[in-house]
Amino acid sequence: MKKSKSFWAFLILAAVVYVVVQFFIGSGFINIYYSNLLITIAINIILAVSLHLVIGITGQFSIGHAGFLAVGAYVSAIVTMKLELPFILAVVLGGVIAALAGLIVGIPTLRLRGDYLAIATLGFAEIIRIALFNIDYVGGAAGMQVSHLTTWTVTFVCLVITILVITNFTNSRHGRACIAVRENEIAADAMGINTTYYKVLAFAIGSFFAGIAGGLFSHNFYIIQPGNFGFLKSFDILIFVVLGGLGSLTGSVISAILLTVISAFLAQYPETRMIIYSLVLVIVMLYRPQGLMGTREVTDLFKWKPAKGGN
Amino acid sequence: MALLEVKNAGIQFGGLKAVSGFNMRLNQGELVGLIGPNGAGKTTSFNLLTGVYVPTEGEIIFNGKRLNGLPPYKVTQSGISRTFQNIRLFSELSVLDNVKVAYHSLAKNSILSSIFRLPSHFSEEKNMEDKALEFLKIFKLERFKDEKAKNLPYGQQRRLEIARALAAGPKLLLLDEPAAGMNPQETHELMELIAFIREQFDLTILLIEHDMQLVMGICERIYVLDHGQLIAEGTPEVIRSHPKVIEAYLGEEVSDEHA
Amino acid sequence: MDWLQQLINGISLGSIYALIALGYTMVYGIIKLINFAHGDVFMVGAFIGFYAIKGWGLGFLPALIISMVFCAVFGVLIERIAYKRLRNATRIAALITAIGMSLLIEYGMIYIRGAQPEAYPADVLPNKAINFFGVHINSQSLFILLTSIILMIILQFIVQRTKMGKAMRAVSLDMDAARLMGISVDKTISFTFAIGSALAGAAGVVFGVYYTKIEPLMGVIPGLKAFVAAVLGGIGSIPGAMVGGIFLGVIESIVSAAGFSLWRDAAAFVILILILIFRPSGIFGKNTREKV
Amino acid sequence: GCGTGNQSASGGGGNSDVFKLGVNMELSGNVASYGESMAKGVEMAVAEINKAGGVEGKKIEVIKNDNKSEAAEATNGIIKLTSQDKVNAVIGAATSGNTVAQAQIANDTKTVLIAPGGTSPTVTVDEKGKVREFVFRTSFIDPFQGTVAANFAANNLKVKDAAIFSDSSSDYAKGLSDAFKKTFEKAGGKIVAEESYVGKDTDFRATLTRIKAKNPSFIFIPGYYEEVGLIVKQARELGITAPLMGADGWDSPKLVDLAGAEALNNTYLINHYSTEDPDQKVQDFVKAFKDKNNGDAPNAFNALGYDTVYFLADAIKRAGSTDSVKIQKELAKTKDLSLVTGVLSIDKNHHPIKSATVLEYKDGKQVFNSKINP
Amino acid sequence: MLKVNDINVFYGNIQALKGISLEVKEGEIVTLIGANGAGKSTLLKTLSGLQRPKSGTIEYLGETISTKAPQAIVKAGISHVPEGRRVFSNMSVEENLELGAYTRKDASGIRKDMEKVYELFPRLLERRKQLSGTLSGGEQQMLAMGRAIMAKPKLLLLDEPSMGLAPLIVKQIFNIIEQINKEGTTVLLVEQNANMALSVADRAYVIETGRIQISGTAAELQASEEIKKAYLGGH
Ligand SMILES: Nc1ncnc2c1ncn2[C@@H]1O[C@H](COP(=O)(O)OP(=O)(O)OP(=O)(O)O)[C@@H](O)[C@H]1O
Ligand SMILES: Nc1ncnc2c1ncn2[C@@H]1O[C@H](COP(=O)(O)OP(=O)(O)OP(=O)(O)O)[C@@H](O)[C@H]1O
Ligand SMILES: [Mg+2]
Ligand SMILES: [Mg+2]
Repeated sequence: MKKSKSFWAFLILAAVVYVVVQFFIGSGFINIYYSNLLITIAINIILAVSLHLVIGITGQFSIGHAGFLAVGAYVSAIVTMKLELPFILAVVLGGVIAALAGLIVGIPTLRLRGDYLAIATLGFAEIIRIALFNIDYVGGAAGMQVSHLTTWTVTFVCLVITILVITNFTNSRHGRACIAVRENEIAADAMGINTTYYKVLAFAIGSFFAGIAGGLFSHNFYIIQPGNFGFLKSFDILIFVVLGGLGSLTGSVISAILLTVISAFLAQYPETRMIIYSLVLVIVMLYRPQGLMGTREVTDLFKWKPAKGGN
Repeated sequence: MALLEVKNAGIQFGGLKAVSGFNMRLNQGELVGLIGPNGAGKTTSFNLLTGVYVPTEGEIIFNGKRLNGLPPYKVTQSGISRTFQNIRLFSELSVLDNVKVAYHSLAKNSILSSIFRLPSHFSEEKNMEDKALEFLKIFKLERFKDEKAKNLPYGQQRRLEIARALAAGPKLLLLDEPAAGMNPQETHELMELIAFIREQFDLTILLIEHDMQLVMGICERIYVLDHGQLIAEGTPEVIRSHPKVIEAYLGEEVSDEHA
Repeated sequence: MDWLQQLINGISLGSIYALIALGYTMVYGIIKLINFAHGDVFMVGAFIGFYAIKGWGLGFLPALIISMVFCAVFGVLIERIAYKRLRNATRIAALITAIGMSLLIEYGMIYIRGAQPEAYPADVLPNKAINFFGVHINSQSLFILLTSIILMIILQFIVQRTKMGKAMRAVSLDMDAARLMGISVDKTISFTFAIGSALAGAAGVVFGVYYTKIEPLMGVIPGLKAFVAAVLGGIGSIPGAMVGGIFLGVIESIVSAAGFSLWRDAAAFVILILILIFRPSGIFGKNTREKV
Repeated sequence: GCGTGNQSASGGGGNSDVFKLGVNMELSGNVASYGESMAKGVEMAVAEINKAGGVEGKKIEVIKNDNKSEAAEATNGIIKLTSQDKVNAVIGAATSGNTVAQAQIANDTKTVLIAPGGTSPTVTVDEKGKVREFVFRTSFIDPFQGTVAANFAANNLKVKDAAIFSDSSSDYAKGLSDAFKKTFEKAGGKIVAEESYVGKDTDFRATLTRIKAKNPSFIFIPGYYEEVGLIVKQARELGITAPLMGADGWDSPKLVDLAGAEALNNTYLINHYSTEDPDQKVQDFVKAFKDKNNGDAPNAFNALGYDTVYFLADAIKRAGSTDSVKIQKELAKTKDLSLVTGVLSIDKNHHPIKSATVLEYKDGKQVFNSKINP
Repeated sequence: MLKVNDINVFYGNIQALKGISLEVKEGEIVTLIGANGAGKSTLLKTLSGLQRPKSGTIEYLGETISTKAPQAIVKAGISHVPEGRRVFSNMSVEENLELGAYTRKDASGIRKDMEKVYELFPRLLERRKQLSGTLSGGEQQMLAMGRAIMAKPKLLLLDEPSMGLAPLIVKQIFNIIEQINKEGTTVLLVEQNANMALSVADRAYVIETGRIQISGTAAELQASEEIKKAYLGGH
């Protein structure tokens, strides 16, 4: 029952955040720069949370998430720009096709483990990127020009849905099955859990939301090119998840926010930007290898804890 | 009718015949031991029974159903569950959640019901929680229920693993060296626990163990493997004095050593 | 005759991958870390060699040695600073650190000297085209192939036969148990990084001589390819790295030769994935399925 | 990060005493070396102009933004420059895609955006054929160079068959090769092989071997010097002796280092200018650049970045104001402006009209071959 | 020979050893018994340098070793056979034995000791070239002990050598322990199997949740009712 209480708390909090931000945007208090930054942050959170489900919850070491972002971005761009269908439909279709791509990628590769899985997922993402590169219909290297349709409202709704779905999934027997796979695949199997099914499922759900993020992404930035979805992009998403703390959803959210803001802030110092960014990365990992939040959630911090067991 | 029937089962790894021509019959409600020297193929035969390995020969019939080639999770769902020689708990999960996981395949609510938080989600979750707590009580683990499994003392971890295996609702329970790393006193308590759960849950139990006190003390029948082959089968008395078993496994003076 | 030419093209490309992959595989073998910074050590090696040749007017061999020594020290430093603390952390934390180090080296280099490329002088090594029934074999490519084969043999010898090699293998299998044998784990890991990085440095110089162009981001793609090569061959295996590298080079050449040069990298990845699916630990890798 | 305080009041507005020039370039990431080169040119020009008193009595202040060679970051960058830094104009980016990513915002916020390198026609004209009012560029557009190359091959070199080997990862090369193909075929030539490579590659031997098998008597290689240098070298090593030709992407002193002087014999390139050009403007630029960069000669990207600032400064001067609407009007009217990279006029599509120079490499030196007017 | 004075050992915040003191004299077999998680393995790890005591000292042959690195401790003559055997699974039996002698330089001495190990464990001779990961549990235990003997230790630390082994093998292992001891090696033996351990040991310590509870000669402990009840499963 406590779960459902936090569910409503979350919804109310989300509504409040939305109303406040919307008010500030409407009143011009938040200018286009900040509202755009908010949208970018929200998209990054969606990406982080979707990968969190795959890596943090299910323990599948996927480092090719940008591939699904690309699928979502391109599919949705095709839907609005070529088929001239509504934006919302485009975003949803982007997610659905990305989820399909997730299935296609996941079924053969999720038999692999650890680093082998990592390199295979990275390979798949590269294959997707190279394919886009070679398809003239979507503009090849030059990319596709996309109308600006992404709004704060749509992005925020998508963000809330993503977090809700993934939290609800995680806090259910299905999510527990995924965690069991992460903790010990052999034992999970022996407990009657169809491990392949759950791995692929988590992968597909993760890809779905990456695809949603893709739709929002492409309609926020005027042009998409295959080059934007290389492995460095995948690493960026991976970094959100790991830096936040593997297994902690709020951790991924926090680190997605922090890193997006830091990165935006550093853009004006081009000479040292990447040096600072990489130093932050290395130093955080050296001094907090478990990530900012470890496996805990922010909500845990507020819970009264019996005196037992420190951190 | 036998609950489990293994006919001529075997498996080969490369050139090595880890188990071959293995025959076994377990009747409903029996408590049977499986012993043999290290590397004899005991754990491997458990792996054959539970679908971790697919037998390269022979067949396994459980409850009238052929198990060959079924993946482990289906074997578990059809009523065989196990513990592992090297403990395999979900170490980051709480003790309670460890047991809840085992209920997974007994619950019915769909993914969508969980995502949309439909009533069936709540009722199934509640049901799982209640049952899991019941189990923890039986195993005297309820005071640890929110502790991470990895923080439990070793002996409790072994118990939790058995609790978890039971929660999956098996008819046949396979225990792989449940007493390993326990001192004689703890082993003794474990024996009582095994006897108790057999009664309570109407189980059939097959266990691997090197601790002869335990094996001889509670098993009704014993199978002995050596080099992947069955060398003896019978009651503890028969096994204790079986020359082949003494030669391969027990060593000379075991019969006159009393604890 | 074309296919023969293409095969030769592929082998010389592959030998460079192999040279980088050897270091990758060694480091991975011992601490199971995908050392993304390896490609950047390769880049640094290329630049050191360049400055040695162009700035100090040294010949190929001294430049090679200077670069190898520098990279060895550099590699050890990276390990000491960034990876050592993380030995007991999760693999993924170490991976992120490696990504961070990689970016740091790349952009540190750009900060120091800018992003523009540099060209190795053309006359470092004799470059005679040997014409063999219409097939052009570049004397340099023969040289590269030879270098990587020799280095592979030396490495294989070190790892399999010497005491240090045994210590390396022991550390890679079980660090604590290795300590109990009286092996200094830190020294052994440093030694491995030194060798792996020296190899990367050598690859950098050889690359510079063969391909002329070097730039601060030059390590990214070859680094990734070399990693793919190492995985193809079975990561951790020294002959595997060699075979994986050559194999990858030849595949890329064949795909390009067939007119699909734009799909070349995709083809490489497809083959990688297929191999992983059917031989999950690569061509030479041991199948280390967890024993239940 | 930056506080969300209300900066709109203090952010500079229209009439401060500096002219804020945003530079939204590829300063890290894949094509950082091009963006960096252009930024270098921009800064050099700005320093000169400031030394001479600035524009309309205002010093130019450069505010750089790194777009990481990514379109999304380019959009974020121009949003930041226009809404946070309140720049008066923006220069960027090196590639067409990253310029397109900024174009809409520039237009919406009525901020002049000039691309030193975005050579695709779509930079200044949107997909519906409408001119983006506030967007300009300094370099000539792709089709023009492709046409020039084809005509040169067909008329001057009198070749009948040609191969194209282009950089598929850049829309620049794609635009050039399309135009080349069209013109060359119209002139009665035959394209015997069309191959491409991926930017950042280093080994082109496999594809070159394929091209060699077709035995073309001319190879057109639109692309950037970083790869072209290696392509030329490897082509010669494989025994390809046919004349090779490229466009302004070739221009860099590094090309000679990369390919080797000998390999470059019998190759041609189209360029905005030649560092060998005795023209005073050019020589001053080359000298000044060398002084600043310990002897390194400028490449085409440096020159384009440099010219872009003068292109802008000229319009400001004519407008007599730093008001961006006025600047925009004057930019559009630019005619026969003499710059390092040639004499520039702007047409109704905001495409620059510039004459092109065909140069030939002889023993590592660019030698003037012919001048081609649009 | 070995003197442990009041050591405290922590894993992060968890204190595993709380003021442990004990002594091992030259030529003895001393056994350490206690339940799971009592801290037996931790104590051995601390002795061999894998774990550092936060306070307290360890003296060995009159020298303080509690600050030394494991390799120095091995050189000084302490060999540790860790819990769970920890053989180098991808290496052959022979290579494992060679690694045991890693700190030694006397090639002929090493060869002689190798022969001695093969004599003690003829099974290992048969399997010289086999990868040790494919050995059975008992064989691995023999290998682990053989590997430790290769370091020519004066003091051998054994952590639960009987764990998971068949009764026959357990007996063999204990015979070998006695034999090694007779040949002059001092042994500190950690065991769950208290019956067996006490039957070969001279003296024993009982350790409970990080503290020494009882100590005495093996015979005394074997006779104690309390011990019988708690550790020997007497009923
Ligand atoms: N996956 C595998 N690949 C290769 N060989 C295997 C594999 N699994 C088991 N074996 C081999 O099969 C034989 C039987 O092993 P198993 O683990 O069944 O022994 P066991 O009887 O359980 O011994 P113990 O009492 O020591 O646990 C051993 O020789 C083992 O090395
Ligand atoms: N690496 C570790 N990190 C944290 N705690 C540890 C670690 N190793 C051991 N402990 C804890 O220290 C205590 C002592 O453990 P130790 O392994 O020394 O016990 P033991 O007596 O050897 O038990 P066993 O019979 O199970 O081998 C236990 O509470 C254990 O949980
Ligand atoms: Mg077993
Ligand atoms: Mg222990």
